[in-house]
Amino acid sequence: MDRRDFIKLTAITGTSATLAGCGNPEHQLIRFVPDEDIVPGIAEWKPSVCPLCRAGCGVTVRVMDADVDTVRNGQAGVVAMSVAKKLEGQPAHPISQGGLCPRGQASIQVTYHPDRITHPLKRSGARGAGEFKEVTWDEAVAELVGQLDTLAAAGDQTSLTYLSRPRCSRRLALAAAFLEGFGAPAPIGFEPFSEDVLRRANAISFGHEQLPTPDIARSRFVIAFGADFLGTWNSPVAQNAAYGRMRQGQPQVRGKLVQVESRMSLTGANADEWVPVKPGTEGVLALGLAHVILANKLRPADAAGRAGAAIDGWAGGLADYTPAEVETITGVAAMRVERLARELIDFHPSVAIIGGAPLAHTNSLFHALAVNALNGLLGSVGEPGGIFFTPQAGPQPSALSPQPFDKLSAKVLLLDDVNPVFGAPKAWKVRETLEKVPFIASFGSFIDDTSVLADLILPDHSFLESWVDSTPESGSIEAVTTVAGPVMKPLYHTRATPDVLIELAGKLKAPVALPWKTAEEVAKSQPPGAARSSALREPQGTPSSSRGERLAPRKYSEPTFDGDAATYPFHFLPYASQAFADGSTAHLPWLQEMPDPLTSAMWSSWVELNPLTAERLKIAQGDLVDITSPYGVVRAPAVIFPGLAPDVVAMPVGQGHEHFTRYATGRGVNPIGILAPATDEETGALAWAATRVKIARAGDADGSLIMFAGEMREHPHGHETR
Amino acid sequence: MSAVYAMYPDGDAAQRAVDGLRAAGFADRDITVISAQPMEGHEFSEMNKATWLWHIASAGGFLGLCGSTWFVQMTELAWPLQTGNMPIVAWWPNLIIIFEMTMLGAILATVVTLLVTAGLVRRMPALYDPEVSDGKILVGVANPAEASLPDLERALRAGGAAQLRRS
Amino acid sequence: MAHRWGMAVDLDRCTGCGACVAACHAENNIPTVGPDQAGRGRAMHWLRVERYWEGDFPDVRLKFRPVMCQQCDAAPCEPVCPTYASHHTDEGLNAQVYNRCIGTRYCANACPYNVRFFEFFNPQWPKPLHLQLNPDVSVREVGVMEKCTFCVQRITAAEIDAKAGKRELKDGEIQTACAQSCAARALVFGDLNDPDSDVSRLSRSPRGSKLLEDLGTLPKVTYLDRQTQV
Amino acid sequence: MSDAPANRLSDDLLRPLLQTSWRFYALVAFLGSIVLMGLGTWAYQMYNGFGVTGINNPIFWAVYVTNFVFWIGISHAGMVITAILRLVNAGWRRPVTRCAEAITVFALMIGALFPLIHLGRPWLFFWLIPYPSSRQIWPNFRSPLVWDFFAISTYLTGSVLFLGLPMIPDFALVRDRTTGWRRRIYGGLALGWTGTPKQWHRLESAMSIMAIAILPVAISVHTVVSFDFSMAPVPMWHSTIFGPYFVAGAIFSGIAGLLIVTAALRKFLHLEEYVHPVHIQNLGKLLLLMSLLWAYFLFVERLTVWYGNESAEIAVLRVTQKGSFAPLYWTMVVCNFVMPFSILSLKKLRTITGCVIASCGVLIGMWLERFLIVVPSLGHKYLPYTWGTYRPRPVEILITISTFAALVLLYTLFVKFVPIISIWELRAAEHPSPALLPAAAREQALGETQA
Repeated sequence: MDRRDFIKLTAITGTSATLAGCGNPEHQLIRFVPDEDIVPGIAEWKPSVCPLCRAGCGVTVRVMDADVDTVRNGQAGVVAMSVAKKLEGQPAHPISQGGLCPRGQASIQVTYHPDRITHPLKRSGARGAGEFKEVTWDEAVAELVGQLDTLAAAGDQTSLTYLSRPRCSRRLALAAAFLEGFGAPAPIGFEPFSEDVLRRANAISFGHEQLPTPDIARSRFVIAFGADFLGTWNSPVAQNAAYGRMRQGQPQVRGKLVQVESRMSLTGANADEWVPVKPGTEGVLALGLAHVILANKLRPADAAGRAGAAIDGWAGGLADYTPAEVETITGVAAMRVERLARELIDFHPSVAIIGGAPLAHTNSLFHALAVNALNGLLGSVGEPGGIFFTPQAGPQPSALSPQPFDKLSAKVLLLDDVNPVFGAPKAWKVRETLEKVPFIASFGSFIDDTSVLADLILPDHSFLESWVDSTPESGSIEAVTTVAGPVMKPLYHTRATPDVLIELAGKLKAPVALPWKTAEEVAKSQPPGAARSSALREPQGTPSSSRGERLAPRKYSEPTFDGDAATYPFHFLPYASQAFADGSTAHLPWLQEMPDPLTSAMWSSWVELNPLTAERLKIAQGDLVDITSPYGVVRAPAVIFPGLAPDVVAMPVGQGHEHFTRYATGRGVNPIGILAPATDEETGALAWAATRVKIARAGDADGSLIMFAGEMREHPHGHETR
Repeated sequence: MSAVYAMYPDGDAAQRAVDGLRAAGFADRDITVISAQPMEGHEFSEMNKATWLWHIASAGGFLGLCGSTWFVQMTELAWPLQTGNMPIVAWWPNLIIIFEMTMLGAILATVVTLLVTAGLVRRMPALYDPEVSDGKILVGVANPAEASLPDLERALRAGGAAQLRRS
Repeated sequence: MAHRWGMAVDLDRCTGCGACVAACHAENNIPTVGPDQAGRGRAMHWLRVERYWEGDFPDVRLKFRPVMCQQCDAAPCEPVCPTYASHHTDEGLNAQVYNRCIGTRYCANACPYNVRFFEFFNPQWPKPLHLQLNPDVSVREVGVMEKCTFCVQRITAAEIDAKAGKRELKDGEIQTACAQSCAARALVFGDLNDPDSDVSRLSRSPRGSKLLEDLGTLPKVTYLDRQTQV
Repeated sequence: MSDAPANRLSDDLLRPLLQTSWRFYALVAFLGSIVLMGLGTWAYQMYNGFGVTGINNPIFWAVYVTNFVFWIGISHAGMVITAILRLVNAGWRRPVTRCAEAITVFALMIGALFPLIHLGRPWLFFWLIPYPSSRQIWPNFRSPLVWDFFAISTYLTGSVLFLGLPMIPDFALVRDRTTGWRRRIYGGLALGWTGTPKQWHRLESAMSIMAIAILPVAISVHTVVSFDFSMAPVPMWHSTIFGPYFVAGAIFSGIAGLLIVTAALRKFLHLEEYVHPVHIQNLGKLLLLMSLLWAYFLFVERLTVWYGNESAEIAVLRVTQKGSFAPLYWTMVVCNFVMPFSILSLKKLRTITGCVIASCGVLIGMWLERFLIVVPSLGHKYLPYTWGTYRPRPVEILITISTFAALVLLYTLFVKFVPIISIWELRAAEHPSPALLPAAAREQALGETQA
C-alpha cells in the first residue's frame, strides 16, 4: 500500500472509525460476562413494529453489541449486550414498504430516553407533585391486586376503568378479556385527534366502521378535504409511498393532487392546487362537485348507493348545492367548482379523502358523509385508485365521548399509554376528575401530565424489548398482521404490561381465567378472521350493528363556533404537528430539534398568522401573541404564514407539557387547553376546530421562537428596486 | 597593539587629517576614520565604498526562488491529494509561496552579508573612542610602523587636532 | 471501474416530511444541540429540507428542496483547507478527515450550499442515549468541521463485503440513510459510473438540474424539478 | 559647531531610556493586567469550546478575522511608508521612521495571533507549518491560509530586521553614554559597531536593498490577506478588486495609526523639537490621499455589484446599506471618508489635533470596513434558507480589547529600551553639505518655520 492509498484509508477511517471516548467513566467499571454470545462489531437485523401511531409500520432494527451500564447484585458495572442501533422500514412490509416517517426514525429514542422509568414507582408525595419512590415488582403487583380485590369484595367491579390509547394490537384484546373476566366495562380509548366521526360515517355510507385506505398510488386525481395524509393523518408512511408512485411511478401519467383546507398542511404544500375554504363548509364543496357531476349526467346518481342515500336531496340532484350556492357558502369560485368536478371525471380513477379539521366541527359527520357520497358517485369505492377498507379483525376500542369524563365513576383507573390531561380541553376538567379517582395505576414508561397523578406506576418494556404485534385498521388493501419478538434485552427493571395483566389475573382472590400464559402468546394469538384478505368490491348492505344508526339523510347545517364572532374574530385551528403528532412524541430530542417542514421552527410552539392579519395587528415574526378563547389564553410567538386564511389562526399541537421528561416539560404551550368543549352533534366527538379566539400582541420577540431557516422566500427582495 | 589617533570636531578637519595622512604615504586601508553618523559630502567617506552587496542579495533571492520551487513540487508530489479539481502541482498558488521565499532569500542574504562585511558581531576593536558619540570624528592609524610615526603625528596635527592619543 | 457515487432528488416525489433528516441524525451520530444552541443558529442538520413560499394567499405554494453535501467534483471547500482534512477521494467523495481538521472553518465559508457544520462544544449524549450511537461513525469532538458523507461507512462496508465475496456491487445495494427512509422514494443513491443505475438514469432526466449550477462546482446531486399540472 | 546640538539631541532622545518615572510602571501594570485578562479569556475559550463566541452557522468568521485583517493593515504603517520615504530619501521621514517600523513589527505580531485564536483546535496549529510530520503530510499550498503563513512570516522577518539594523549605531551610542549593566547589554546589541565609513556604507546600502525588498512583500502580504476572502465563492468576497482594495485600506489605516502614535510620542516624550508639526501634517496629507483612494475603491466595488445585479451579491449589498448592517456601514463611510476629507482638506483644520481626530475616525472606520466585509457576506450566501446574522459575545470583545492593550504595552516597553527616534539619521540630516539632500533640507526648513 503506497502513501496514496494510505491517506485515502485515513480519509475513510477518519470519517468512519469511532473516536476514543473522551474520559468515559465506563472504563473504570467492572466488566461482567456478556449475557449472550454476541459477535462484537457484527450487526444483526431483527423485525419489530413502530408503536408510535396506529399505522403499525413494520420496521427492521439494526442490532449490535454495546457496553451497557448495569447493576449486578448491588455492584455497578458494564456488560456487553446487543442493543438496537437504527430502525429502517421493512421493504417487504405492506405498510412501511421500506420507508419510515421522522417519528418512526426517532422512536428508538423511546428506549434510550434518559428520563425513562426504570423501576416500579409508588407515589410518595402529594398527588401530582411528581414524587415517587421505587418499589419492587412484587410490592407493586400486590398493591394493585389489593385494590382490585377490594373492588371485587365490595361487588363494585364496574368501578374499574381501563383507559388506553386506541391501538390495533392484541394487547387491547387481552385488556378487554381481563376486564370482561373481572366484570368491568370494556377498555376506553382516548386520543386528541380521534377519527370516530369518519368511522361512523363509513359505517353509515359503506357499512365499515373503520378508516378507509385510499389507493393513492393508482389514482390520477386525488382531492383531499383537510386530510394531511402525507403528514400525520391515518397511515402516513404508506400514503407517502403511494404519493411518490402517483407522481412519478405510473407510466406516462402524473396523478394530480388537490387539497381543500383553510390552513396549508404538509399535504397542501405538495398539492398542485390548494383550495382554501371557510372552516366547516368542506362537505358543501364536495356536494357542489357532486351536483355538477349529476347535473351534467357525467355519472348516474344511483352509483353512490347507500352513501348517496345518506345525503338529503341526493336523488333530486342536490338542488341546494349549485356552484353559485357553494361559492357563497365555501368561498370557492363557482367556475372552479365546475372545473374541479369535470377534472374528477376526466382524470379517472379519482378519489376524495376527508380527515383532520373538517371532521372537527359541530357538523362534521355531514362533511364525512358528503365526501363518502362523492366517492360513491365517482365509483371509486373498492376500485383501483379509489378507497378500500382493510379487512378487519376484532373490534376497535369504543370511543370516549366527553360526558363520561365528567362523571367518570372509576374507583380504580388503569392508564395504558394515554395522556388525557394533555390531550383534552381544560374545559373537560379531566385533571380534576382524575384527581377524584381513589386509585390510579399507570403502565407508562414516562411521567407525563396524566401519569404524574398515578399512585402506582408499573413501567412497561419499550417496544424494542418486548413482543409486539399490530393489525392496522387501514393503510393497506390487504389485511396485515405483524408480530415480532423483542430485539434486545430490557435495559431496566421493567415488565411487559401484558405479562403484568396476566399475573394480575392469576393473583386475584377470584382469579380471572385468560387464554394466554405470556405476552408472547398474546402477541402470537391471531384474532379470528384476520386471515381474510383483499378488500371488498362494493359497499356492503348492513351497517355495523354496534350503534343504532339513524339512516335519516343528512343536510348541511351551519357549523356553530364557540365564542361570538364580534369578540372572537378568528377561527382557531390546532393541528397535529409533523414532529409530535398529538404530542405523544414531544419527549424525543431528535423530533424537538427537527425543523418543522413548513415553518422550520425547532424546540418551540408558535402561532401562525396570515401576513395581512399580522400586518394589521402590527405583529412581526417572533413577537409574543396572546390567543384568547372563552376558555383560556395561551401566549406564543408569532410565525408569519402565507398559507392561512386571514380569519384563521393556527397552532401546532405537541408542546406545552406540564410533565414530560427534561426535553418537553414546560416547553411551549398547549393549544388544546383553550379549546371549547364543543362536540360533533351526532358522534359526540370533540370538535377541536370549532373554537373562536381573539389575538393581541403581547410583547416583543423573546427568543422563544427558534427557527432553522433564515428567509421564507427564495428571492426575498425579488421585485423591490435596488 | 597600539594605535595613534586624534579627534576632530567636524568633517572638514577630519578631511584635512586624512589628506595629510595620505600625503604622508599612508594607504586608505591603514587609515581609520570613525564618525557617529555617515559623513556624506566628505571625500574620506568614500573610502571602501565598493561592495558586492547588491549581487549577493540577488543571489540570495535566486537561491530562495530555486529552493521554494523545488520545495512546493516535492511536497505536493509527496502525497498527491486531489482538491477542488486542481492539478496536483498547482502553479498559480505555488507562485505565491515562491515569491515570498525569493524575497526572504534576498533579505536574509543582505543582512548576513552586512554583518560579515561590515565586520560586526565581533569584539570591540582596539581603535575606538567613546567621544565619537559626542559628534567628534576620529582619524587615526592602527599599528603604525615606528618609522612612520613622525609623519603620522605631523599629518594628524595638520588636521588641527589639539592633542594626539594613543591606545 | 472506479465508482462515482451520486444522488438524484426527485422534487416531484419529495413531500418534505423530514424523515431523511431524522434518519441522518440516527445514522451519523449527529448531536442534538438543544434549544439554547439551536437558538443561536447552531443546530446541526447534515441534511435539511429547505422550504420556500411562492405567491400570496390564496394563490400560495410551497417548494421543498432537500439539501445535503452536493459532493462537488470541483468542490470549493477542498482547496482552501490548509491540512487536507477536506479532499477528494477517487470515488468522487468529498472526504472530511475529522482528525486532520484544525477548525479554521474556511471550508464552511467556501461552501456555497452551507452544508458544513461545526462542533461548537463537545457533543453530549445523556445516558443511555449513547447506546444508540452508530459504532461505524466517529463521534466528532469540539472544534471540528463535519458534513454529509454520503454515509461513507455504508459504502465501504458494502465494498468490503463485495470484495470478500469476489462480486460486483449491485445497483441499490448501497443506500444512504436518507434515501433508505424516504417513503416516497424521492432520494435515489447510486453509482454514476454505471450508466444503467437508477441514479444515472434519473440524472439524465430532462427534469434534472444541479443546485447553483452556474458556480461551476460540478455537484453530484441532481434535482429533478417538480412538475405542475394544468 | 556641531558639538552642542549633537549632545543635546542625544541627551533628549536618551532621556526616556535612562530615567524611569512611576507613571511608566503604573502604565505597564495597567496594560499588562488587561493583556493577562485577554490571555485568560482565550484559555477560557479553548477550555469550553468555540461555542462561547458569537459565531454560528453560517457566520463562521467574525470579529477574530476582522481583527486579523485590521492589525495586518495597521502593520503597513511602517514598512510601506518608511520604505517609500527612504527610497525617495524624503528628509522629513527621519524622525518618524523608527516609530513607524516599530508599529509594523508589533501590529504584525498581534495580527498573526488571531489566526491561532480563531482556530477550532488551536493546539494543532502547527499543522499549518510546512514541516515533515510523522506521516509526511505537508500543508496544502493551495490554501490561502498557508499563503498567509508564508507571507506573514516573511514580512515579520523582514520588518524585524528592517527595524533592527538602523538601531545598531544607536545602540553603540547608548553603549558609549552609559555605564554598568546598561553598557554591557547595549554593548552586546551594538554588535561592536564603531562607525567607519565602510560600516556606514554597508548599512545604508543594506537598508536600501531591504527597502526595495520589503515593499513588494508588504504589498503581497495584504494582497494575500485579501485572497483569504476573494478565493472563496462568497457573494461580494469573490472580487478581483480585493487585492489593491485591501492594500490601500491597509496603508490607509496604517498611516492613521502611525499619525496617532507619532503625535502621542511627541507629546509624552517631549519631542516637539524633533517631531515638527510639519511631519504630522505631512502624514495628514498622506492620510487625505489614502482616504480619497479608499473612497474610490469603495465606489468602484459597490457600483460594480449594484449595476451587475447578481441576486446573491445584491442581497449582501442590500443588507449592508439598507438592512441590519446599515448603521455600521454609514458610520464607516463617515469615519473613513466624510470626516477625514473635511478635516484634512482644510489647511485651517489640518492641525495636529485635527489630524489625530481624523486618524481615530479612520481606525474605527477601517475596523468596521473589515467587519462589514467578513460578516454580511457570510450571512447572506446563495440559499436564503441558510441566511443568518451575528452578534459578538463578551469573549470576543475582551480578547479584541486586550490586543489593543498589548500593542500599547509592547510599544511602551520598546520606547523604554530603544531611542524611538533614529539619532544617527537625525544627525546625518543635521549638518548636510549644501550639495546634499535638498528635499530633506527644505522639509526641515519648512518644519522650522511652522514650529
